[in-house]
Amino acid sequence: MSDDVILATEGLTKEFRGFVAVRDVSLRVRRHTIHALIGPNGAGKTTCFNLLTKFLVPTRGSIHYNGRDITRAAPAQIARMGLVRSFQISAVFPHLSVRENIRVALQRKLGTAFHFWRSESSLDQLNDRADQLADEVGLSEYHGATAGELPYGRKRALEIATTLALEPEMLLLDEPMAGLAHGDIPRIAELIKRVATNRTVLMVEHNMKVVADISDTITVLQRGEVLTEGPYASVAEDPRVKEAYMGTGHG
Amino acid sequence: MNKPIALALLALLVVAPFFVYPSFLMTALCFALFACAFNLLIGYVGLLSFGHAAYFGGAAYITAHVVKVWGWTPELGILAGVVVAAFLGLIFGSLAIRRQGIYFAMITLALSQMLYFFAVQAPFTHGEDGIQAIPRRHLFGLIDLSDSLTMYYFVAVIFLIGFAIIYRTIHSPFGQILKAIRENEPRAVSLGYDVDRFKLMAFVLSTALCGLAGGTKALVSQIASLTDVHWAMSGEVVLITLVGGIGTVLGPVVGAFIVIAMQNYLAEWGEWVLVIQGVIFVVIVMSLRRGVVGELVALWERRKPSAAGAEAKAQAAH
Amino acid sequence: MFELLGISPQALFGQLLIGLINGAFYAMLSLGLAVIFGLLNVINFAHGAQYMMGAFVAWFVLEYAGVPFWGALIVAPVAVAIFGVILEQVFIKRLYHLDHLYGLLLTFGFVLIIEGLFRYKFGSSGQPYDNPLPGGQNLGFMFLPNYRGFVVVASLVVCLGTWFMIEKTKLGSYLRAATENPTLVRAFGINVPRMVTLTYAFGVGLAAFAGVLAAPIYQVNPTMGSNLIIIVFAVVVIGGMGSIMGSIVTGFGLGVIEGLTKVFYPEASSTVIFVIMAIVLLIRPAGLFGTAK
Amino acid sequence: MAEPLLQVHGLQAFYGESHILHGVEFEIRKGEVVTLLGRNGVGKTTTLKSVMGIVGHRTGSVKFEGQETVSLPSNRIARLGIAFCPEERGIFASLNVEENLTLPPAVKPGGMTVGEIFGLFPNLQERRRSQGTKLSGGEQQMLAIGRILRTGANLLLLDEPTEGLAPVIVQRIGEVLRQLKARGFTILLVEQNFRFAATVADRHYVMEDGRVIDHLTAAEVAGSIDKLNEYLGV
Amino acid sequence: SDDVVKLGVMNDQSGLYADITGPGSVVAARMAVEDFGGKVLGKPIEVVFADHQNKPDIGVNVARQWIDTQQVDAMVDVPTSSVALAVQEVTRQKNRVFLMSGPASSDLTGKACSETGIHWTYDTYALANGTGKALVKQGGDTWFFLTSDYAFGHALERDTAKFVTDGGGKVLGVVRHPLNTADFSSFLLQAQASKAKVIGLANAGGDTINSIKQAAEFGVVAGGQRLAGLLVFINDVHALGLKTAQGLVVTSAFYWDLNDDTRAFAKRFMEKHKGMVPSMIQAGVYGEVMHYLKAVQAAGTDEAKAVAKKMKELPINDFMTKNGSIRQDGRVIRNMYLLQVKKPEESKAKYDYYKVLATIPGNEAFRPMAEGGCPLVKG
Ligand SMILES: Nc1ncnc2c1ncn2[C@@H]1O[C@H](COP(=O)(O)OP(=O)(O)OP(=O)(O)O)[C@@H](O)[C@H]1O
Ligand SMILES: Nc1ncnc2c1ncn2[C@@H]1O[C@H](COP(=O)(O)OP(=O)(O)OP(=O)(O)O)[C@@H](O)[C@H]1O
Ligand SMILES: [Mg+2]
Ligand SMILES: [Mg+2]
Repeated sequence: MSDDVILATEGLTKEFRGFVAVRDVSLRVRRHTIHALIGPNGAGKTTCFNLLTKFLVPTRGSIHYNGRDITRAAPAQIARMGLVRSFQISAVFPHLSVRENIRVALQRKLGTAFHFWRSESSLDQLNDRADQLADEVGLSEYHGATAGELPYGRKRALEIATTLALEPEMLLLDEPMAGLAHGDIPRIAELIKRVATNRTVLMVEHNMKVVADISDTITVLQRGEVLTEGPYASVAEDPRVKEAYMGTGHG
Repeated sequence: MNKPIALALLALLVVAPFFVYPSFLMTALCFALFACAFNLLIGYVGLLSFGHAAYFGGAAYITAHVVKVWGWTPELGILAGVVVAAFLGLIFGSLAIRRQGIYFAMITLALSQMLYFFAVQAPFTHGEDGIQAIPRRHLFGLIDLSDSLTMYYFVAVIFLIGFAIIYRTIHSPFGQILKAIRENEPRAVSLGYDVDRFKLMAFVLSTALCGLAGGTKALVSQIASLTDVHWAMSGEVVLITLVGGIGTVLGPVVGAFIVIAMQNYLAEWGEWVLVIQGVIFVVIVMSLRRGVVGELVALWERRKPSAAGAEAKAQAAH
Repeated sequence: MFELLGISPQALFGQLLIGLINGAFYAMLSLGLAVIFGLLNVINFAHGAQYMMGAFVAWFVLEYAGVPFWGALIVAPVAVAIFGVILEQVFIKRLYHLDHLYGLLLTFGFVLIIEGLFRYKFGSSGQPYDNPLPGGQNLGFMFLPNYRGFVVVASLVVCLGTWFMIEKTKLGSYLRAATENPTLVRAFGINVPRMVTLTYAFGVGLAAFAGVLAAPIYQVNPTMGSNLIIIVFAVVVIGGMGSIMGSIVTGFGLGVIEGLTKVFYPEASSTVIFVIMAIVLLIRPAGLFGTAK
Repeated sequence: MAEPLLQVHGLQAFYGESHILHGVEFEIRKGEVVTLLGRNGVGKTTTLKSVMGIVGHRTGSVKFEGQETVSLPSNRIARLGIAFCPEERGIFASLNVEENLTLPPAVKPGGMTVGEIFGLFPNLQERRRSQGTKLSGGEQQMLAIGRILRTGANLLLLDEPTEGLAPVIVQRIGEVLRQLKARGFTILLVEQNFRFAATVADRHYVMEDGRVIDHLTAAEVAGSIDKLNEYLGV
Repeated sequence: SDDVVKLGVMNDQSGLYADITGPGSVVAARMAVEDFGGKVLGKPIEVVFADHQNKPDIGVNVARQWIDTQQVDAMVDVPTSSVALAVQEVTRQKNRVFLMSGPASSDLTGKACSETGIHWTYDTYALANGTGKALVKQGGDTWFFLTSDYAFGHALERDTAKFVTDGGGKVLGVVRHPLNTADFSSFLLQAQASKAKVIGLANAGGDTINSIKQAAEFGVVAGGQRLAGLLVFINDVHALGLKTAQGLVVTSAFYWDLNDDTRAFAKRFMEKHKGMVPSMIQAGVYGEVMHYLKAVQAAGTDEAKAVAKKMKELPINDFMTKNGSIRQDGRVIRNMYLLQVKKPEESKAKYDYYKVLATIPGNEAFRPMAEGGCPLVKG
């Protein structure tokens, strides 16, 4: 089971006017694992990420998701296929309440999104599920709060809750810990670990502690190419990784 | 909008023609509906269309033509107007929604100018003359609309229908998504919503309702002319909405009555009407951005908390 | 001699030249709009009105102060620019923190006021303005009025000058940076507010300059601006707000295209630009030179 | 003991309605590296912005080299010799890397040369011609820091400079800061990454709800880790 | 109807035609009322006015409100054919007299004629006829038309072309320009290329002025071609300046400097109206109001049909119309004049702009009633 691959790329390459940001990357993300993408700045992580989430079109190579070729699919399309991304800067609907935020995501499954003749109250059926999700990410006391006014860390949590509402098979997280205060980091890390039990997570992250704690597999990129891949222990020991990424006195 | 207010307004609508010159009321109602439709777009999707005259005037021409030349009954005539306006909206909309904010405004403006020039040249619109002396005929072939009181109630009903549609749209699942899109578009995309389709849908809804207003207006004033498709008309609907209050349910209606009344009573002032309208634009944009209704609501909200709180606010203000 | 749809090559050449001349006005106006929009994020709806004011000032100073055209070419833009500074300081400035659309609405209000007042004062049948460069050159394929020739040259100079200033100088990079993030640029020690004011003044001055150039050709008339401005909007959309060069090239280009339509299918000459706009939007939503935002 | 370069006293700051800083107090002496620590949203960034004069509205006293700046516009403040590197980096899309680097005008002599800066951040040299925002997150961060080293300002306000940087680069930044310190620059640093902060700073101020609630010297840090974790909510 | 006789002067108070109609027409109407004695059948005479901004919809609204709420007895002037056609419908519906001086369209006494509608001053047919026929007679036998591309322009072009060809002339080409075109250079280039002797301007207002102005710029007249403005007023010539307008040939019902009567009227008018010369339309307003009042007096009522009938019986004689008459279809018959704009050096005094090329007798100037297709005219 643990060996079946949910997301696979073949010779993925992205060039920007001659400059190769990602070169010939072949990833294998196994189902129900947390897969971290690390590497020095400018290694091509975000680009890679954007290729997977269709915010960029690859110059060469292919992407397969659950065996289906999604190389040319549109962002909204893959989202509907259960492959959902989170944003580097927290992405919530600031003037909606926490509950409404989550409902927006839940609503899609109702299939009434285009029903302008139907009453709003037809959405109340979603409230319980929404609150439940909010509780899951530790927003129990914030159900009614306006998203914009939440502290940064909470926004992150809300964003993840909203993402979960889509019941995605796979989550793509770009630097989920970026800008989080020390206090919040363990909570969010914990959260990610929890949601990953029956899902797959691919994340870009610089915080080595987090990466060490929660990721099953780590792929190290450098200058757009895969430097090495494996569990934290082995990767961390790799001298090239030390030299290129972690530097001395780390790990 | 709470019940008592709604009922009061309804009552007002019923008795009004016995106190006010009906043609004025009818015109005002048409523009009120026009503005509400426009407000659906700017107030709830955050798209400022500067070319809504195209759908209003376009429908006016169509209704005028089918009723006058083809002898259709009024309700069918208006329906034709609505359909054409919606169709126009579909075409123009699918072009315009590719861009946001100011670009959107300019594109809609330019597209509507295209229609304007078409109207100037197309034979069936009779260029400068416009389509004149449009008969009102019999509603469903039965009720004679040439009597101005009957016509008034016909217009009132149409207005209510349009208004109801808009109100419901705002408070529907669809409306929720629109809100979300306005708040954070990329996020909406990443949640799997094809935002362009939602915007287009809203756009077409809005234009269709403009068509409803335009078609009705053609029968009210019994003339469809270039004024209805000219960009100044697009500006006027913006003004109306701005005066009443963008994003408020009743704002456009109030705005319409204010602006139309102004135009009626300042008519002989000629170009001063423009100047005054301009001044109103400036004043509202500078200091009353919420519009009449918006400001009233805000006042109301401020009253609600305890008098002490209100005082404190007053203090803070000084 | 071979003929193209009944037009001799010579005639065609003449028409191209004419188109270029009209393009000059589109270019200057859309350029001003682009510069203002760039830094202030305000679509200056009053641009047409300010173009009209330029023409009127020129007429006015000639009528009442005997200032000739060449003087007006300086005086009018400066005068209108000063007017622009006042508008910016008193009104526009207060809207920067708001949605751009308010800027559009405000300036739209200005149009109504300015046009209304000018109509009231001067009526709309227009004022005569004598051609400062009468006569012309017989180019064989056409008779080119000296003045029209001058217009093309003058506007080319102005346009390219502006382009150079913005794309190639330090001041330009301040402008471009402030366009994106004024607060930060200011925090680097640059007096952004003044820069903004001057930019608006410059853009407005550009419009007025175009107005002065227009005075001898078209009659000086309160509505001369609003008839033009919407076409200029279309030009800007086609060119793509992004680039200065975009607005220049598009301006001249569309002038030519419009000119040709006037020959082959005159009825469409007023719509052709909007048709092109629609097509461009279909293919390149961000405009020909624009960078998608 | 050098005289204070920056004295902040009773600093209050507002974003429109919302009151963010409630009387912040701290001071920095010439040549010091000082950090502001604290959870998200306590007002660290706002403090920097208020010093720079780019918050909505502020009151209290901010003295730089003895001169009161609280009533000055930010461009004047910058000219006094204060430079700011924002949290969100603020790289300009319409300028290429080099233009970005040379944008801020030199306000005082003694700034680094473009060459030196490229020396510090080789990535930038490679990509000097490409559009500023096309850089990777980290590269942008480097650019944002490098940019203000040119101006010769003697007080640098750095908001989370190591954010999103690979450990190696973080170390490099650490070295840079030490070099700058050696060159006599004074640095006010906002950091989430306490491990990093500890390696470079002389003193730390801890913030909570728009106030400075504690102050530690580098020496005291070791002894009060628990208290710090408490503050930072670990 | 009620105890005042109310005249509603509706025209363009601020727009393109404000100078040739506008306040001046109101002045003319008031002069007429004054000269008549201010009272008719013992009832006071009142003049109200409004601005229709050249928009038919506004015109209709004003007309309706005037009649519904102010009991106006007669509409006066109403320039721009589009508005006049719309108002004609209202006055027909509500049975009011319609005294047209401003509008041009000959349809007003043709397809759209009305029992109570009097078309006083001029019409497109007369203009086309005068200019077209006369110029061909004078050797201008090859034409090129600059036509404003909408109903009015087409009509003007069609009518004129007819006279040109009837007179043995030839139409070498036509270019249709959109309404409100700013730049005519490319059209003028085509006109020049056509080598036609006469360039007919089948357009109005700003379009006419711009085309004339730019024609001068491109040396059209200097190049030996002639410009024929089909709808040009003395105020336009004033706005253009003689240097630009010289040589232009126009047809008009009135010129202030024709004879002592016209000069006398012009003098009085200018005193009352900021020293502006009366246009033919303003002069016409005076005449039609005066004639209307006479008719009311004679008919002993202000009921529209009766008054209109009376107006058609009484002969017209005033400073501008010598023994003119009103036809059954509402068309006023009077002499028209073919005028040419003087060269700057020929002009002695202010407003000394025209020399008279020919006088066109009324019976030739206007369209024969039979051809108009007015329903009121029974074989
Ligand atoms: N749109 C673009 N055009 C040109 N070059 C680009 C573009 N986007 C990224 N690059 C370049 O590609 C390389 C990889 O960028 P990317 O953002 O993927 O790096 P990263 O691994 O995310 O680094 P970081 O950890 O700093 O975010 C960088 O050198 C960057 O300059
Ligand atoms: N532009 C703004 N308008 C209104 N409130 C704001 C604005 N910027 C920040 N705030 C609020 O001010 C408070 C302090 O923000 P600030 O960015 O200074 O915190 P911080 O300590 O820098 O947090 P972080 O570690 O996330 O940078 C927060 O509650 C934040 O929500
Ligand atoms: Mg990245
Ligand atoms: Mg911060």
